[in-house]
Amino acid sequence: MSSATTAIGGFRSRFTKETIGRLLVRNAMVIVLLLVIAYFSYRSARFATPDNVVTILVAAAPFALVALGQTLVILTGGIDLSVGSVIAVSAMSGAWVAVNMPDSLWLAPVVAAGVGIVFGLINGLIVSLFNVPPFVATLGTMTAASGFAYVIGKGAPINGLPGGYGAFANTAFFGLTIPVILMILGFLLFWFMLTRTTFGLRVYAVGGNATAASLAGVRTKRTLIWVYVASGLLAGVSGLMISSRVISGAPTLGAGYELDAIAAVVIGGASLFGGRGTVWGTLLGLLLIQTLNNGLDILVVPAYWQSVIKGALIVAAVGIDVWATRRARR
Amino acid sequence: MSSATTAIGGFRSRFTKETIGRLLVRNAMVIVLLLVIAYFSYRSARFATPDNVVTILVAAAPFALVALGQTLVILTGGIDLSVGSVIAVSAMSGAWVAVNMPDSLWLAPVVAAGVGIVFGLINGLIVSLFNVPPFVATLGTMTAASGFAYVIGKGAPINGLPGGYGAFANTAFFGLTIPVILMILGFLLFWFMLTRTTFGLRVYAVGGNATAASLAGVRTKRTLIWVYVASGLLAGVSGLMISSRVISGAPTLGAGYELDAIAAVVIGGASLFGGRGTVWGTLLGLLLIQTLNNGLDILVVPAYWQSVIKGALIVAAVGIDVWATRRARR
Amino acid sequence: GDPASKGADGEQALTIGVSVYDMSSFITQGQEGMEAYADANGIDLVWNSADLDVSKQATQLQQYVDQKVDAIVVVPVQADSLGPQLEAAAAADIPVVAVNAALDDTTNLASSVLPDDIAAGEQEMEMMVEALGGKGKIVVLQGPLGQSAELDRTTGIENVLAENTGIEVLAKDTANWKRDEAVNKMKNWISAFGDDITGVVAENDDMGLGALQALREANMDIPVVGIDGIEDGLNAVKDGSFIGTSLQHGRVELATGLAVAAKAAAGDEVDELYTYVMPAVTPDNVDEFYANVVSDSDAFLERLPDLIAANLESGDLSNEK
Amino acid sequence: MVHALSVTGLKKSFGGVPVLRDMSFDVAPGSVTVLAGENGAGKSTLFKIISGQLAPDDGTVEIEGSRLDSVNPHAARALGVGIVPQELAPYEDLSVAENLFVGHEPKRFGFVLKRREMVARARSMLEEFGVSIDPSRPMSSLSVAYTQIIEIVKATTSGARVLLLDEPTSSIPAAEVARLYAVIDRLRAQGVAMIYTTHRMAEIEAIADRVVVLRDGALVLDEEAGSVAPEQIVTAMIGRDLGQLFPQIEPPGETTAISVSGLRRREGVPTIDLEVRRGEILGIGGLVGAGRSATLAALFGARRAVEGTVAVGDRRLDRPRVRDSIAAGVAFVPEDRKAAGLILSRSVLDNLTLPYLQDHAVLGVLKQPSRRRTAKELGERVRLRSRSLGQLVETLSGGNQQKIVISRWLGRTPSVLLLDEPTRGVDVGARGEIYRIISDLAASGMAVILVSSDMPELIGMSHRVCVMRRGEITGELTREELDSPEAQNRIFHLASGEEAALTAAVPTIPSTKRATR
Ligand SMILES: Nc1ncnc2c1ncn2[C@@H]1O[C@H](COP(=O)(O)OP(=O)(O)OP(=O)(O)O)[C@@H](O)[C@H]1O
Ligand SMILES: Nc1ncnc2c1ncn2[C@@H]1O[C@H](COP(=O)(O)OP(=O)(O)OP(=O)(O)O)[C@@H](O)[C@H]1O
Ligand SMILES: [Mg+2]
Ligand SMILES: [Mg+2]
Repeated sequence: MSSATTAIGGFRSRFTKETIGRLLVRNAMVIVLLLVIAYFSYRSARFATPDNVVTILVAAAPFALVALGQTLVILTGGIDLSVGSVIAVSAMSGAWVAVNMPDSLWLAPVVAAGVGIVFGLINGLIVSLFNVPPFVATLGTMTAASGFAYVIGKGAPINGLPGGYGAFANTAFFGLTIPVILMILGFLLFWFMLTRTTFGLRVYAVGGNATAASLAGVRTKRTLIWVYVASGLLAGVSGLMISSRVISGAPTLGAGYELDAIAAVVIGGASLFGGRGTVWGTLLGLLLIQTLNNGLDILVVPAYWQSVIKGALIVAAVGIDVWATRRARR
Repeated sequence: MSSATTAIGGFRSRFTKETIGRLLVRNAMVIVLLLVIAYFSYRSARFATPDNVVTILVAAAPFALVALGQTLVILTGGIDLSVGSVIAVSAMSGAWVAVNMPDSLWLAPVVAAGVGIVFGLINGLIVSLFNVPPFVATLGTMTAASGFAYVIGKGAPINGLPGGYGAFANTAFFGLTIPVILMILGFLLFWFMLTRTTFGLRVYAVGGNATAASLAGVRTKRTLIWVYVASGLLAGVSGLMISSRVISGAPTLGAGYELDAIAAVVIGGASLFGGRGTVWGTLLGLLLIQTLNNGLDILVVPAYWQSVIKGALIVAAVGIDVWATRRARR
Repeated sequence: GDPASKGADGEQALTIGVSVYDMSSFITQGQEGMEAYADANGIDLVWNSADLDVSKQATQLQQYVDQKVDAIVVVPVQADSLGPQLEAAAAADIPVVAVNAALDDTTNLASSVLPDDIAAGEQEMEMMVEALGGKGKIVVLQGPLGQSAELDRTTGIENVLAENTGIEVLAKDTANWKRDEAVNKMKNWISAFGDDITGVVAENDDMGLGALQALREANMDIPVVGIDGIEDGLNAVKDGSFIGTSLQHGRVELATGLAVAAKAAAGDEVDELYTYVMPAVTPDNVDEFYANVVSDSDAFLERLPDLIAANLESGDLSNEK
Repeated sequence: MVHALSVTGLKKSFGGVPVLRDMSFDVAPGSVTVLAGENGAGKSTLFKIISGQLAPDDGTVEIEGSRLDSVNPHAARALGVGIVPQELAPYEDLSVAENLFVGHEPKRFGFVLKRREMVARARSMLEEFGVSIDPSRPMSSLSVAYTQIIEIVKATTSGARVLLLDEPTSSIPAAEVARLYAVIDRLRAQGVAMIYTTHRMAEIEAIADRVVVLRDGALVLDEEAGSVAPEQIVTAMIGRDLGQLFPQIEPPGETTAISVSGLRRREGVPTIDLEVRRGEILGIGGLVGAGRSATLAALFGARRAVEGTVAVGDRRLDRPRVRDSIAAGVAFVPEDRKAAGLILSRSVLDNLTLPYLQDHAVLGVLKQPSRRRTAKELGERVRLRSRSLGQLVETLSGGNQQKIVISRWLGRTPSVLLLDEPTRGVDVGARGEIYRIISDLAASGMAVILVSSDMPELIGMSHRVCVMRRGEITGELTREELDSPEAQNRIFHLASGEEAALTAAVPTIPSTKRATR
C-alpha cells in the first residue's frame, strides 16, 4: 500500500545525511548553546554540576521575567525601555512598605506588582491612545520611573529591611526558589498564551500588520495596552524578586536590564519590526547570555575580556542562526 | 491677469487664522522647544545669555556628532548601539597614543578616528554581509568595544596626559571651540548629504524599502557599510573631543550616549523602522534634550526630579508633535 | 586558577573568591595590591566583577559557596545588601570580609575593612572652609546618589557645614563620579551663579578635575577640593589647582581586606571592623604619595605585603611609610 | 426598506484638496454595486471611511440603519462591514490558516484556540476557490496572486453584511476570478450588499447589478447595470472618449534581444528556456501559481536562480544578479509594487528618479532641475495624478503608484523590459497610454516580456503568448492564433491542463472590448 511505503520511506529518510543536516540547521541556536555548554564543561569540572545549574537558573530568573514581557512587546513591534527603571521603582516601593509596615509584609509584593502595573498601563496608554512611538514613550517612563525610585528613598537606598522580606525570593520548594519557579511557570504560561490562545494570535497579528488586524475586528489598542501592562507587571515582580533576594532596596536595581532583556528576545530570533518571535527563542537567547555570564565567571576570565568574548559570541551565534535559517528556507 | 490675482490671494491667505494654525501645527516641535526656552528664560535671567548658549552648545557637541551618525543608521532602519562604547575605546586609544608618543600628538586624533572607523566597518560588515539584525550586531560590538576600552588601560583610566592633548577640544575660533564648530559643520554637511546627494537619497531608499531599492539598482550592502562607517567615525571623533576636553581617557566615557543619541533622532520624528527622518528633526531633538539638561540645572532642580520632569516632557513633546502631524496630514 | 587544585600538591594554598562591584579605576588599583599580597602569601585569587548589579554579585557569592572557596572578599555593589548570601556562606563555614562598603548582617560576616568616608567628607570640607576663611558660597558635586560613599561623604560635608554657617551651598547634585558629566554640570552652575561661586567641593577627584576644566573655560580661579588621590588629582594638588585631596589608596585598602580574609580563613582571630582613615594630601606632602601611587608604584607594591602586615599590627591601616 | 449601507453628504479633503465632495448614495441588501472611477477618483478613500479607517470631514455613514459614529475599524466591523483592501495587508509571519481567522478564531472556553479546526476549515475554504495551498504554510511564501485570494477568502467568510471589495482581482487570472463570481453570487443570495471596484470592464458586465461612477469626488453616473453601455461608463470615468485601447503593434525585428537557457529558479522545479527578439512583445499567461512571477524574478535576479544563463545582447549572465541585469539593460517592473517597487515614505520625485539617479548627479550631488524636469516628463507620459512632485508616494492612489513603478524605467531606454502585471490597478484611460508606450518602445527595438492575468491585455498586446503551468512552459500561441476567437480557450486549456471544466465558468470577453481594438 502506498501510504505504508511512504511512511517507511519517511522513517528511513530521517536518517539520511541531508535530513540530519536540515535538522541541525533548523535548530542552529540550540546547537550553538550546546557547544558553549560543552566547552565550559570541558574547561571546568565545576560547570556542569547540579548546584551550578541552579545558580544559573537563579541568576536568570529576574531577567527571564522581564524578557517574557519584552517578548510580548517586541512581537507587537514595540519596545519597552522602561523595565529596568520599573524594576527599581517597584523594588523601592516594596522595600518602603516592608520597612514602614513590617507587620503587613504581604503588602510588599502587592504594592511592587501594583506599581509595575501602573507604569505598564501608562506606557500602554501613551503608545496606544496618543500614538507616541514606543521607543519614546518608554524612554520617557524609563527616565521618570528612575527619578521616582530615587524620590521614594529621598536619594538613598532603603536599608534595615525585616529579614522576612527575604522570604519572597529565597524560599525554596523542591530545591527551587520562588523566582526560579516563577520563571518556569512564566515560560509555560507565555508559551501557552502565544501559541494556544486567541490573545496570543492577536498579539502576532497586531505586530504583523496593525491595520489588517483592526480591520479583522481585533481591538488593537486594547491588545497593546494589555501587552504593556503585562510587561510592567513582570518588571514589578522581577524588582521584588531582586530586592528580596539581597534584602535591600536601591534605586539603581535593574539598571540596564532592559538591554539584556531585549537582547535575549532578539538573539532568540524575534524581529524588532514586530510579528515574528517565539517564547522558545527568548528562552534560548536568555540561556545563551546567562550561560556565558556564568561560565566566563567560573573560568575566571577577567571582566573586560569577558565583554570582548561575550560580544563576539553573541554576534557569531546570531550570525550562524541567520545563515542556517536562510539555508533551511531555500 | 490671473496669475497676479493668485499671488495676492496667496499673500493674503498667509494671514488667515487657518493658515497660521497650520503653520504652528507643522512645526509643533519647534514650538515646544520655544516654550521650554521661554519658560527657562522667564524663570532665570541667567538662562538666555550668550555665555549660556555657548555652554549648551559645548555640552551638545559630542552628542550631536553621534546623533548625526545615528540619524543615518536609523534612516536605513537600523540602530547603532555601539556608539557609546566606540567613544570609550577611541578616547582610550587617543589618550594612549598621547601618553606613549607625546611627541607625535597629531597621531591621537588620527588613531581615535581610525578606531571609530574600524568598529563602524565591523558593524557594517556584520549587518550587510551576514544579515545579522543591527540591534544584535551593534550590541555585540558595543559589548566588545567596551571590553577593549578597559583592555587598553588595563582596566584603569589613562591619566597624566600632556596638556597639549586638550588643544583638540579647547582651542576656540571666534569664540567657538572646535567641537562646536565640528557640530555646526556636521549638521550642514549631513543636511546637504541627505537632501542634495545621491548617497542621501539612497540611504532613504534602503531604509524605506530595501528590496525595492535593490531592484532599482541601489547597492544596498555598500550603502549600509558606509552608513555604519560614518557612525563609527563620528563616534570616534566624539570620543576624542570628550577626552580632550577633560584631558583624560576613561573607559566609562560615552557610557549611555547611544541612548541619548537615539532619543534625539527619534524625538526629532525619525522612525525606527527606517526611511523617515531629517537632520533638522535630529537638531530639534538634540536641542530639546540639551536645553532641558541645562535649564533644569540652572534652576537647581534636584537630579531625581530632573529625571521625572525630563521623562514627562519628552513624552509630552513627542505626543504633541504626533498629534499635530496627524492634524496637518488631514 | 582552578580551586579544585587545593591541597592536591600537599601545600595548603588558600583559595579566596573576590567579587567587586565593577572594574573601576579604584578597583583596578586595588587588584594590583591584592595580587601582590596574594603572590607573597601563596593565595589563589578567584576574581569576578559584578558590573554594578547586586543580583549578579549575589550570584557570584553563590558560585563561590558552590566552589567551597576558603574565604570571600566582597566589595559590595550596594551597602547593606546580600543578607541571604552571607547566611549561605556562613552555613558553609566560609568567612566573608566586606571591603569598602558596609554589609548589614554582621553576624554572618567575619570582618569588615571600611574606609571612613564620613571623615573624608569632613576632611575635604574643612580644607575648603580654611581656604575660604570660613565665608563663601560653594557648590557640591556628589557621587551617584544612594551609593554608600556618596551618602557618607555628603554626611561628612554637612557635618562641617553645620558648624560653619558662613558657608552657603548654592547647589548640590550628582555627576556620578565622572569627569565629563561634572564639566557640564559645573558649566551649567557657572551659568546659574557666575562669580557668586567661591569654591567647589567634589566628592571625588575626577569630578573635581571636571569642575576645574569648566572653571578654566569660564576664566574663573577658585579653590577646588577632591577625594581619592588619583594621578591627575595628585598632579592638581602639586600644581596648586586643587587645594587638596584625601588619599584612598586602593592597593592598600583592598590588600588589607585580603589579608584579613586570609587570616580568617586560617582560623585566626580577626577584629569585627578595620577602619581605613584617608590621609589628607596637601601641597606639602603630595610628593611622597605621588611616588607611592604613580611614579614609584612598583617599588611600593614590592613592600606592600610587609606594610600590610605591619599596619594590621599597628592598627593604622593607611600608613604608607 | 432599510438600506444595507447609506452614505450621506460625505466630504473629505487632504491638505485642503477635496477628494470627496458631498457624496450620497444607498446600497440595497443582496446587490452588487460596481464603483468605477479614474485612478485617484477617491474610491479607496470612500472605502476607508466606510470601514472606519479614516475620518470624513463631514457627512455620515449608516450600516443597516445604525450610524458609524467613531473612526474605528473595529466599530465598523462590529456593524458588519468587511473589506478586501486594495493594498494587501497579510500577516507575513503567520500561517495561511491564521491569516484567515484572526479576529474570529474558533475557540473553546472563550480564549483557547482550536488549531486543528482552524486548519481544517481553512482547507475547505481554500478548496472552494480551487486553490490547494497547505493552510499551515507561512504567508510570506505566497505570491501576490495567492495573497489576494487569501484576502478575498478572509473577507467573504467573515460574515460581513456589507462587503467592500477594492480591486480584489487586480492580479488574479480569469479562471480564479470566475470562482470569485460564484462566491459573490452566493453572498448576493444571502443578502450581503457588496461594493466592488475594478478597472476591468469585463468584470463590471459580469457581476454588476448597478454601476456608480465617481469623478472628481462626485457621483457622475448611477445606473442599473443593464441600462448602461461600457462606453458610457468609460466616458463618465475619464471625461472623454477612450478611443482605441490597444494600439497597433509593429512586427518584431529579427535579432535576438534576450535568450534564457536552462533557468531553474529553485531546486525541484523545471527549467525555462525562452527567446525574445528585438521589438517583440512576449506575453506569458497561466493560472495563479503557475510560476510566472517567480520565473520573471529569477530571470532578473530579484530571486537568485539556482542555475541557468540569460544572454542579453552580447552579455551572458550566469544566474543573473540584479545589478548585472540592470547594467545589461534589463528593466523590471515587479508585481508587488508595495513590497518590491516603491519607497513609500519618499516623494514622487525620488521614486521616479531612483533607478537612473546617476544621470541627474555630478560627483554625487544631485542636479535638482534636471531631476525635476525628467520626473515631470515621466509623470506626464503615464498621466500621473499627483498634487506635486513632492507628494509622498504612500498618499497616492493605488493606480497612480503603479504608474510610477512603470514610468521610472523610461528615463533611459532599456533593451529588455520585464513587466509583471504592469497595469495592475491602472484605470482604462491611463492603461491606453501605457499600452501605447509599450508598443512604441517595442517599435523602437526593445524586447518586452509581459506577464499578465488580464486576458484582453495579454491577447491585445502580445506578438506571441507562452502559457505556463506548474513552472513549465506548456505551449505557445502565435499572433495569428491569438487573433482567432478560440485563443482564450486555448490559453485556458494549456494553463489548466483540462479540456473544458474551467472554460465553462469563465466569462466571455464582452464584444465591446474587442470592438475598441
Ligand atoms: N493620506 C493622504 N494624504 C494626501 N492625499 C491623499 C491621502 N490619501 C489619499 N490621497 C489622495 O486622494 C486621492 C484619492 O485617492 P484614492 O486612493 O481614494 O483613489 P482611488 O479612487 O482609490 O484610485 P485608484 O483607482 O488608483 O486606486 C488621490 O489623489 C490621493 O493622492
Ligand atoms: N516551498 C517553497 N519554498 C520557498 N519559496 C517558495 C516555495 N513555493 C513557492 N515559493 C515561492 O513563492 C512564490 C509563489 O510561487 P507561485 O509559483 O505560486 O507564484 P507566482 O510565480 O507568483 O505565480 P503566478 O504569478 O503565475 O500567479 C514564488 O516566488 C516561489 O518562488
Ligand atoms: Mg484605490
Ligand atoms: Mg504573478
